Amino acid sequence: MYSKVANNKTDDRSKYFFKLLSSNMILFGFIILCFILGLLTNRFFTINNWRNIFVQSSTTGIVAVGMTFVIITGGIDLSVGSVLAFTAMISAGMIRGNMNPILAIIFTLVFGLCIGLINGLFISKLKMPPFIVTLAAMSIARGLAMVYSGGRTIPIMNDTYNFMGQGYLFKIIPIPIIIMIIAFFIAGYILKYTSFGRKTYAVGGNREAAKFSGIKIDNIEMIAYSITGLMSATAGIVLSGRLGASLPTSAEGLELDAIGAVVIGGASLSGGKGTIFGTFIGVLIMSVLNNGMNLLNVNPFYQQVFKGLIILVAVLIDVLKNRYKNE
Amino acid sequence: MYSKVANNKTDDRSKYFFKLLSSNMILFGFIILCFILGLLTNRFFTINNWRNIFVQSSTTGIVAVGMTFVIITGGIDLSVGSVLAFTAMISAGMIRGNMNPILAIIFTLVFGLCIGLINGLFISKLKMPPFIVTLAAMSIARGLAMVYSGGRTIPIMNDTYNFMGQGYLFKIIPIPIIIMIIAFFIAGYILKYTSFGRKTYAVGGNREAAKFSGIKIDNIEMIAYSITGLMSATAGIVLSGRLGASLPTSAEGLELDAIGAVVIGGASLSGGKGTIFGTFIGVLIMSVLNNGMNLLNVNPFYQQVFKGLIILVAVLIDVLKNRYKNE
Amino acid sequence: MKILLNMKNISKSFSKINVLNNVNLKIEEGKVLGLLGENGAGKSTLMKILSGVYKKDEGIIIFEDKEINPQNPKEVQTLGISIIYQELNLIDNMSVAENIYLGRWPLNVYKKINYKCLYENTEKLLKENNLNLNSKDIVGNLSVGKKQMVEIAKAISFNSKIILMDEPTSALSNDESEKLFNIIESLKEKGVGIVFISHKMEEIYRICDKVKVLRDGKDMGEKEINNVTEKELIKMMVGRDIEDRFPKKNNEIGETILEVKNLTSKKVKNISFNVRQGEVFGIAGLMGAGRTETMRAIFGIDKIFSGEVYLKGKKISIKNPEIAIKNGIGFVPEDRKKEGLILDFSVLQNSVLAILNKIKNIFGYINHKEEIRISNNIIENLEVKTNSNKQIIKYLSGGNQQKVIIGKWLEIKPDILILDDPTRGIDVGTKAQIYSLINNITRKGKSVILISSELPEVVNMCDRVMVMHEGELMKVLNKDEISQERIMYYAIGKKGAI
Amino acid sequence: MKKFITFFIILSLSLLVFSGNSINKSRTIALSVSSMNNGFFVGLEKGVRDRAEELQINYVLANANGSVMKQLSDIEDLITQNVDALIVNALDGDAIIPAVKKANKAGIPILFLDRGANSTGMTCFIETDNVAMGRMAGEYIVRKLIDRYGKPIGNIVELEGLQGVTPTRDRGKGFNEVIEKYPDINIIARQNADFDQEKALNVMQNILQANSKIDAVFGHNDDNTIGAMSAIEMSGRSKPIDDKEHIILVGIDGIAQALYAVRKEKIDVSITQTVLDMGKTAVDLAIDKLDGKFVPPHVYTDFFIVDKNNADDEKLWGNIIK
Ligand SMILES: Nc1ncnc2c1ncn2[C@@H]1O[C@H](COP(=O)(O)OP(=O)(O)OP(=O)(O)O)[C@@H](O)[C@H]1O
Ligand SMILES: Nc1ncnc2c1ncn2[C@@H]1O[C@H](COP(=O)(O)OP(=O)(O)OP(=O)(O)O)[C@@H](O)[C@H]1O
Ligand SMILES: [Mg+2]
Ligand SMILES: [Mg+2]
Repeated sequence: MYSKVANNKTDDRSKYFFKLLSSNMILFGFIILCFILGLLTNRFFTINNWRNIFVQSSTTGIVAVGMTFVIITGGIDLSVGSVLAFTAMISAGMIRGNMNPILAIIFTLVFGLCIGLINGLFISKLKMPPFIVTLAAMSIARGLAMVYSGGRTIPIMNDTYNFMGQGYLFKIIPIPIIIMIIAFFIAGYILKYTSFGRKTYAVGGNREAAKFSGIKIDNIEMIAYSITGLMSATAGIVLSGRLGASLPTSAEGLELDAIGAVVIGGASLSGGKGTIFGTFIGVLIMSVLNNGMNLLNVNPFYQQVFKGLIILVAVLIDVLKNRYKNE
Repeated sequence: MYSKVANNKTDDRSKYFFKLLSSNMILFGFIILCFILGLLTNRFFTINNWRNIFVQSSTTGIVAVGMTFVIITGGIDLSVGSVLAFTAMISAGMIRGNMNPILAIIFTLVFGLCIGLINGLFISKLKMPPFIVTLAAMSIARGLAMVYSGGRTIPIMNDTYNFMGQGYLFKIIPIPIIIMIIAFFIAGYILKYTSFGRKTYAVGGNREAAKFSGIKIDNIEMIAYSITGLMSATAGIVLSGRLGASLPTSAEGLELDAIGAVVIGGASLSGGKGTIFGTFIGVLIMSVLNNGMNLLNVNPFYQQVFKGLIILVAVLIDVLKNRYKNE
Repeated sequence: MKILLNMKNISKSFSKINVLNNVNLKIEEGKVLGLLGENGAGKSTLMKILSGVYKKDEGIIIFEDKEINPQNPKEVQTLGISIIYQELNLIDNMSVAENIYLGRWPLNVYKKINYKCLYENTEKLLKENNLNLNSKDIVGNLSVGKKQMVEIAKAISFNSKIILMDEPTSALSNDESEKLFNIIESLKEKGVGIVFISHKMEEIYRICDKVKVLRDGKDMGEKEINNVTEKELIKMMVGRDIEDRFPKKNNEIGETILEVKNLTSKKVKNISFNVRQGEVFGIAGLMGAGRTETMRAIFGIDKIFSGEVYLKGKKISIKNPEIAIKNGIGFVPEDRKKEGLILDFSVLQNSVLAILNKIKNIFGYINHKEEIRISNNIIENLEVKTNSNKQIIKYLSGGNQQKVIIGKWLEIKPDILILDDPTRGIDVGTKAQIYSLINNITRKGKSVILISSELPEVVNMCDRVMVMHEGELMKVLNKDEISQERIMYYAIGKKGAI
Repeated sequence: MKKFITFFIILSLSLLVFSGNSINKSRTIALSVSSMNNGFFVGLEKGVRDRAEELQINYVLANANGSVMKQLSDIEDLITQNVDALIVNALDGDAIIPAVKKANKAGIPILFLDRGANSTGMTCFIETDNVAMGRMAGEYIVRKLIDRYGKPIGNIVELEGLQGVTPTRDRGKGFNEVIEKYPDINIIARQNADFDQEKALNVMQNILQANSKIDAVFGHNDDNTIGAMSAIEMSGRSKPIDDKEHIILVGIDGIAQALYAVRKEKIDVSITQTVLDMGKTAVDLAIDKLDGKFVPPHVYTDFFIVDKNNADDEKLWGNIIK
């Protein structure tokens, strides 16, 4: 049975929103979370606070964009945090060596892409398990970041470079937000509308069938891991710009946050599923949680407990609703 | 083609060994690794050193036993490290409260099992993604460990309890080794020879088929996660006994080590594959690597780099050989 | 005659779309009931309701005079009803024996699986039913046909009172089907009631006692098989007459387009043949003859160890399917679930998967209008039964899934289209449709390579037939040499002329 | 005869000299460090290594990388290697006790650096008094608040370090001991920032959002304080150091980045430890122990406030290790 044609545009729009909500309960969970936080503290719904939330999402968000591609192919990338630290370290080194900051940024991005490509080569050409390859890469990149820095923080005293983390567009929108939003838009576009995006889903959905349809699985995988490498390097530049320094310990444990965000957003680790919009909500849920608990000055020991519980509940809403639909 | 019947027993045995080697290249990689380390330092092949290696494997090893079950069902358990810390904290609390140590140990094991069971319930009954459930559990259990201890280490001054970590059987074999070996044997037996074990493979191999054959997937999953919880608690007792203290920060990042060991041992994160023997070798590879690099006094920064590289090579041997076999 | 099971007024809808509407079904002791209907008529759904996979919306099921309400497969199994599902449900990493007794392995007193007993039981079961399987083989390494035999053995092993068989023969060759019929006959003697679903009319007449026909989820009534002609049955199913099961061909055969010389791969040795323009080139052989493997090698999926492939006289090296597609070769694979479909994709997304590179612009943007056009085209031309092109393909009936796959390959407009058992699980009406499609292709001077296990299909459709046996080419038969006898003669490995 | 005696004296002297050297050359000192991912630990290690090189002693390093399990394993492996003395920078005072016992049993002297063991059996414990540093930070802030308001009132933020480790506990303890004495000084937010700059930055941003009036921030180490500093700058609430609304920033350790910020007047002070000296002292005491000399059981090393007046001092470890 098909629904009748809507009478007018506003009706249409509200229906669209309703459909979005009901098809995406995680968004619903997110809105409820925000609502509750808004009730608990009037500082929550302020422009300033949301600017904070978005800026604080930027590192995980940018990395999660890359992770979405990899997870849709059915893979995983554990090396993101280490690659972030390593690339940020390299760029800090170049800045210290008085390299032109723009050049340094470009070089760093290319460098991150190459690390991702190497991961992808091992995984697609040598058919090694992504978990192992990226676990090894995680260890290696972190080690190299340590070796390169001697375990020390490298301060970055370059305003152009630090603009990437601390600057503003039109004096109000922080650059990290801009970069994150652009990344989400481009990735969303690619996944939804392009041939590469469709192939990414196909590879994760059914490798054999994708192969029979003339899709070069190897290439798709290599590109997916390269994107993740590139995004890690981007996040590295943003983070080190924000801190005005590169730390060898940057972004430890980021992999779990990023994967978590992607999976909360509805992707499945067995591949073929997931959306950029879902990832975006997943990232925001995490940031809003941290932010809200800071605003409420929740005892730090309990913060972890609440964080776990709320993630559980948010995903539970999603799961129960899908269940209900299928009955 | 079947090999001819061997003439005598020794021949048979050497053939068996050879078959084991060629069917299990990761074992081959492990032996080569040991061989090289033996050449590089004569302290490597001493009883004392191997006792160290095994004791050092015990925590990861015991947890990896549980993880093997979960991974074979196609799941994952990120909460092991936190559950270890939390259960060890509870048992330290009970010891401090002058509870009988045997009772405390039993209670702790049951407690760990229950945490695993709760994970399992969420995953099997509510059909939530294992990654999310155990990520949440990881956060919650760690938080509770912090809350319970107020962020402090709780020393354990009870010889019976600490015997679990520091004691010896016949004055030569450390108890942690005994516990680990027993765990490996029982788990190996279960997976290979019992109906539950084979059902575990069936669930991971093809859920639909398992369901259509009347296998109660829910139960298998619940038991698998309960086993992991139980093993985490066991490892918690061994570790806290070894350290004579429970730390709220114990075993951070253990999940990646344990999963890594299982996957290095040949399991696949998509389920249906993996053996206890493989996991055992996986665990040993990691410990031997750490031990060997310590003995060789490798610069700690480079240790991470080498560790990554060697894991990569070890698994590569396995992968290439399978590839060769299939051509 | 004793009625074992009675389904009354069964109705079922999926997300408001009615799939079964007041259907009745009686299973009698020692009788075989044929269940007929077009693709998507609701046959499998009815069986799945009975086996506890789906829950019925309305109606009652009476089994042995008691009403039952199946909730899960296990419950139904214990009642004594077993089922062979339309799609394979096996654990690839386990042995044949372990699969047959999945979850019901014999245990010794220590709860240890008694493997000796397991393998003995299996050997016995296989022998008794004359099934040619090795109990210790790993199922993942078997061909589809053999896997199907495992499913059959499994269904029998329950010693059930009722066995439901949802297209058990679609992956079997005549030989193996005949074995299954022998098994069914002995089951009948034991008083087992059987439901048998098939799209092959010969089989229905060969084995069934009664037939029940479904059309669009509606009950079209039951007939004694002896009182009804094939034509009448088809009319009940389709609602109209089908003139010719094999439509007339009028193709002109031209130059050689594909030439294969001494091809050797993992599973096949020294294969040489050529395919000409406008020709239907058949490949026949028993299960495991290596027909699929030959085509996999040509399509760039398996590695070619030695030998050459010439396309339009030019030597080409096809390293992967993409190159094959670029060279105008299409391939409808034999295992649709594993190799043909992305189950979570919609009909639309599956339709354009092989043609993505042609409908995107330089930025990789997929032309959405074109997508819609192509998928609607397929739905219309092949009469795919789906509520829209947005429907997720896993919810289509098996036959309709197959139509989408064929449609997807027709859309790349191939010079050579390889069809590996394309009519498996396809209803009579659609089969005729597919045959006309094949004729359409050849009429335009394009070529078709048709792998088939159905001899009538081979005899009627092919211009030449290559017969294979255990990875080797036995004989290429010309048009005037093609006969069922000759094909079988070479297929079982005999040499020389007859 | 005389010649013979001279020859004998020279011979024995040279033997003495050589043997002195060769004693040291055949000696091996091992350092087990809790982690090496922070300037502080890098400084400790450098202090030990430089002194060992100076004395021509073999030197072995193991990095526990934040894991108590690995630290115990490391020490077991070092005992297997028969090192002559162990210097340990313990991750946890209780969890290290079995290692102490093992070293004692093997007869290897075990000295502790910066973080000790909660047991007997330590040959010596060289540390900076964390409680005292926390207290010093508290007193500094109180003094500044009195300067500003004429009496001890104000709102303070405490950014805690990694949960569950000694420095976090002890610094917090010393700090709060002082603050609790002034009922009108409120700790309006106490959040943990894991000794991590990014975390500190995010947490502080949120705290700034929640609180419109903040007078001072105490970071449990310099990373926390630097993160807080960045957050304040980004929020546009950073004021010159002598401004009434300036948020007073105090950190601990004296790492290079903090000294730089002190010079730029972006943070007020860092309480520096004398990290290199700590390492050097540990080696000297280990040698003393091996030579059979007296070694005191507990040695406190120096700490002091670095503000813009002395931030340029080249002898500060933070200016040596960059
Ligand atoms: N799980 C499901 N969700 C939605 N629709 C479904 C589902 N399963 C089946 N259908 C729809 O129900 C109808 C009947 O399907 P069914 O599989 O019973 O057909 P069938 O008679 O077995 O056909 P075939 O001969 O092709 O196997 C089809 O139109 C199909 O699209
Ligand atoms: N993955 C595999 N590993 C090992 N052997 C295999 C594998 N796949 C197929 N085989 C074997 O290869 C042979 C040929 O395969 P297959 O049965 O697909 O040939 P076919 O002629 O296409 O038969 P059909 O299409 O009728 O099933 C068979 O003996 C089969 O058992
Ligand atoms: Mg069907
Ligand atoms: Mg085939």
